[in-house]
Amino acid sequence: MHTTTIHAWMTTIAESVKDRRDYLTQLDAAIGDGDHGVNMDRGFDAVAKALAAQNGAVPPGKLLTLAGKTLVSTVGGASGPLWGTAFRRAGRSLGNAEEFDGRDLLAALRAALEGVVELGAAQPGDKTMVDALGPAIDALADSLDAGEPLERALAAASAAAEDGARATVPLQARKGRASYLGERSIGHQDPGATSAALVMAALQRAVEQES
Amino acid sequence: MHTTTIHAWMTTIAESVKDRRDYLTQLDAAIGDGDHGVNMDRGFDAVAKALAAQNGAVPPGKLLTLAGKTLVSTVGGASGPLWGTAFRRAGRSLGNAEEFDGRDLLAALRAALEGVVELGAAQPGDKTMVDALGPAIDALADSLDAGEPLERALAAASAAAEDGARATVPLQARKGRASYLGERSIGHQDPGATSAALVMAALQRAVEQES
Amino acid sequence: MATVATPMKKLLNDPAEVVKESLAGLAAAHGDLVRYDAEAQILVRAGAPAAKVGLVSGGGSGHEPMHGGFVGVGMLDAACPGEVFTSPVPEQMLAATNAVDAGKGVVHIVKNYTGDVMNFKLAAEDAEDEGIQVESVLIDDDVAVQDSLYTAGRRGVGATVLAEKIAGAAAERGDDLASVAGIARRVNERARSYGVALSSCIPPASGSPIFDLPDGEMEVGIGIHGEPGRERRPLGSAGEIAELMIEAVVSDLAPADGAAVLPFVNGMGGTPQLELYVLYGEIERRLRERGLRSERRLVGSYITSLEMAGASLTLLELDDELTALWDAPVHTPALRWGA
Amino acid sequence: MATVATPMKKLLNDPAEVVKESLAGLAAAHGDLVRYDAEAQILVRAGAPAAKVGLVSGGGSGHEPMHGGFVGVGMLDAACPGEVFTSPVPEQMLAATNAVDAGKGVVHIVKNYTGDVMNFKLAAEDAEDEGIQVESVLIDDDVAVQDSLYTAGRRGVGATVLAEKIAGAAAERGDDLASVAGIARRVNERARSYGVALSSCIPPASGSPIFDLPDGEMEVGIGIHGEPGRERRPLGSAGEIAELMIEAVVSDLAPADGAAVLPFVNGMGGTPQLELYVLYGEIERRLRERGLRSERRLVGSYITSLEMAGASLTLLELDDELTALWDAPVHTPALRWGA
Ligand SMILES: Nc1ncnc2c1ncn2[C@@H]1O[C@H](COP(=O)(O)OP(=O)(O)O)[C@@H](O)[C@H]1O
Ligand SMILES: Nc1ncnc2c1ncn2[C@@H]1O[C@H](COP(=O)(O)OP(=O)(O)O)[C@@H](O)[C@H]1O
Ligand SMILES: [Mg+2]
Ligand SMILES: [Mg+2]
Ligand SMILES: [Mg+2]
Ligand SMILES: [Mg+2]
Repeated sequence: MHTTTIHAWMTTIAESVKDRRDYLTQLDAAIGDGDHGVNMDRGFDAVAKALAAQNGAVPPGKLLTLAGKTLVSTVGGASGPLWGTAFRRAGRSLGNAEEFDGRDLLAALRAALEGVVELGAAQPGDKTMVDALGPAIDALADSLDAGEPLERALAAASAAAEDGARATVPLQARKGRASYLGERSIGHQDPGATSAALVMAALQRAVEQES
Repeated sequence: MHTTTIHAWMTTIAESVKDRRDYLTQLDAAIGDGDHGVNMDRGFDAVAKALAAQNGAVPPGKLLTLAGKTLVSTVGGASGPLWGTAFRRAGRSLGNAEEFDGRDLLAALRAALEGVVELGAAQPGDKTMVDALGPAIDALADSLDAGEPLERALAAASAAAEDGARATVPLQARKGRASYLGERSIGHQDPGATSAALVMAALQRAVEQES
Repeated sequence: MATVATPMKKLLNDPAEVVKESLAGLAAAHGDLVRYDAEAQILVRAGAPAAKVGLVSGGGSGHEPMHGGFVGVGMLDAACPGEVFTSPVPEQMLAATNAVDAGKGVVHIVKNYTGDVMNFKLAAEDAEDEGIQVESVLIDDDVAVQDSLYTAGRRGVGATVLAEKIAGAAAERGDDLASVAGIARRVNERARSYGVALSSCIPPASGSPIFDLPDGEMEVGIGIHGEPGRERRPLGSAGEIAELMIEAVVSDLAPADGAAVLPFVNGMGGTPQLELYVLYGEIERRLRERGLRSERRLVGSYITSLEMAGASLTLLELDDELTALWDAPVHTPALRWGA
Repeated sequence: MATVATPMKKLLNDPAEVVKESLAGLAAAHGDLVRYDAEAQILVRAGAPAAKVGLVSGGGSGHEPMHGGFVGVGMLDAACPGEVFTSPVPEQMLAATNAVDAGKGVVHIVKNYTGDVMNFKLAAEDAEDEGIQVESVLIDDDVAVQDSLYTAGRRGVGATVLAEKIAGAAAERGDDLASVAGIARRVNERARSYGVALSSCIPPASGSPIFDLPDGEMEVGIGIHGEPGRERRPLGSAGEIAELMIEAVVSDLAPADGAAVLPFVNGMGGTPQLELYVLYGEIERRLRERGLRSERRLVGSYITSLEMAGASLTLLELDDELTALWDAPVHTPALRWGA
């Protein structure tokens, strides 16, 4: 996979976040402050523009770092620093290589998750984006270990993220605004986990297009 | 008629204004500021209390004057000074007499209307209480001239006040708050004319009880 | 918790007591500035009546901080608040006039509403019977209402706040009765207002909105009693609303070219400051484009209709004396500078 | 008039521009106090940076007058406002820190929300990389949220206003970085808050209320982002709500017997002053009954959730130094005395 894969990934995220903007905002209105869709849309819109301004020569890792910086400087809220850190760490993990394979991608996603946990200190089950990213990464690892082709592995990862997001519904939030609601946060799907699933689905589609 | 007639009149007004309080307020909300029912209720409630505190010896005219002063000092708004002046003038017209007859009553009501017009400068058709009081007094005069008994004459006066109030619906207000609405005041019944009709109906019932 | 009669979105005890309790709370919070006479239901400037012309205003409640929030040094000496949206009674006005008279006479600032005018008239008569000189100043700055035989005349709105501040400064510096009244009248003559509502408001006594205003619509040419305005229109942008307000007041006021003005952008109670300053920006820019110099300004919710969403513009054409009096120190619960 | 995207009860142009336009309007109205840096989207105290410790705060917009209305003499040197209810980004905070640093270091007043904390953390790291000393003070005074492993910790609410005023006075008198930060932390340690909502609010971006609250119900234990509170209850009377608030803050703060306190009775934006002073009266009386002396107070809508109806109580246990710093002159768009 190359720079073009990252371009495709980011533009696909931007599109699907824009499509689901109001849905994400509604989820956040229920247990947060009703801005998550707007935040993600503003951020990935800026990312798409920033990447479009780059010439093809930029290596994949640097593009991810740029995406992360752009998110930090345009999103704000909790998701800005978290997603920003995630993509910066992923970019650092890919380094300056012109190409990357499934294993590189897995390592990058692991680095991203580590960054999110370092900054936000969320445990699995705290009802955050971590509850979608974690299972997705595990599924990706398992599939690759089982020798499945990358497309299949990413499909599994995307499905796991999707399931992980849905699995946040019965949880009581322990991090972020939703935690202020205590038990009232139970019964609602976490907006950040939901957009994390969108990010993984976009990755799958981006890679499919490539091949 | 005696002091007891005035007592009965005022307490009957107090009761019917309380019953119609919300209705009067709704009428005022449509073309005014939604306080007319509350204003009239507060005022005649105070009048009933003030009169109850008087011993029987007080002549009818003095009771009306007391009612007027009480209205001025408890109602506020436009209706306070207007109704207050009306009853003060009516009281002055009855003077210190122990008794009064239909003609005295007519004269008192005329004095009341004059007071209202002096203070408020409303013309017939301006969509005010004048549009109920005016016709009522004319009807009373006609019936008395026609030699009808007082009860019948007051029934006619009450009906005329009722009709006069209803006839304010198509009018455009030229006085009071409703005039600020210009043409938008058309199509609504004037709250003050409506309570004026209640006052006349109460008079009729009070006199009936007596006889 | 059933102490509230009609369930509603109101923070109060008994709706019938809300005005009295609020006045007591204001006096408790600002005892250094105002004293509450519960029996007369008036707010009086703390301390002995200053040896100066007294300044009294009053009207229905529900417009807070007007008038009670303007009692203090350099503004009102007393305020007589009526029930919500109901003019006070003459007894209150008389008590306030007596409380502040220092032998130099008392100015009544009266907003032009039938009820206010009649009640203040009766009070002024009583005061004069008691040998107190009273000058009544009628405020009627609302250009939404034509002054004609077919109306009760223009309503008194935003100019009231400006007249109370400026005449208050004149009284504080020692002007005599005629001068204080004259300055208040000058403010009224040089000021015009226009208001727009984006929602109605909820009088405590009824507990329900006076009118319904669907999303996407606005009432233009409103007063300050939660009443509908002259006309209902599709909701405009802040820029369009600014243009509407400015056109209405400037065309009527017809200020001199390049005149110094004071735009008073007032929130009706329920409009967030975030939005009010957007409107202010639109207004100041348009005034500049018309060659008017905004040398002073006031932005905030100072004359309100309970929680009504909306705003009004009052434009005052300044002159050097009015500007100096505006800048003079004022220390009241709601307006304070230079002190 | 279709410039407004979603029809709603809002006075604005483009919802996406409302924050920027409002900041520009505020600067236009108060150019003597604040300067708006549109590129960095920050408000900075007018004039050259004073040779003193800088005081910077910021957070999501929609809480006006906080923070922009508190920039000026004796309070904040700069404010970085984010989008409505969204923490600003590190670049804004860094720009503000650079703008106010006079070589004596800069204090960041940070409300305890995940987003605010993370973004200020990144900004502080960048500022230190640039050689600017930064002290971050975390405000977490909301007793509705227990500080436990199971939450993001207490929210920062009303104590923020008091900390900005008092620490601002400390910076103005020349205290060093550690002292200014220490005083801000002392305010936070000695203050507790509790809030109640009678309605939700309408973020401009969505154009509809965050939640529905039927008449006759209230949300207790709310924050300042239009979010639901800890619990929904039948609407209480002003007295019952006052009791609820006082019990919550006093039991947690446990002030000394007969302590001097500052009750800050704050409106959430849509509650009329008429009602707010009813609540103040109920609160001051109850504090007295508990032997607490309300030696200072603040009553008004200073930290809001747009047009939300409701109120919060912040109780600060004073000491002589905090009282003196509270009384020190302040001159900002929203808070002014002694100047
Ligand atoms: N400490 C944390 N660790 C990981 N994710 C978090 C944390 N706090 C919040 N989040 C995620 O951020 C999401 C909310 O993002 P957003 O609404 O954009 O920011 P804010 O909460 O500041 O308004 C939550 O749904 C949750 O998934
Ligand atoms: N100038 C006037 N002359 C006679 N009646 C008037 C005049 N102005 C108002 N009214 C009457 O007063 C009524 C309104 O009374 P009310 O609502 O109690 O006072 P306010 O208008 O001050 O709220 C109107 O419906 C009208 O009948
Ligand atoms: Mg959010
Ligand atoms: Mg009325
Ligand atoms: Mg009225
Ligand atoms: Mg947010």
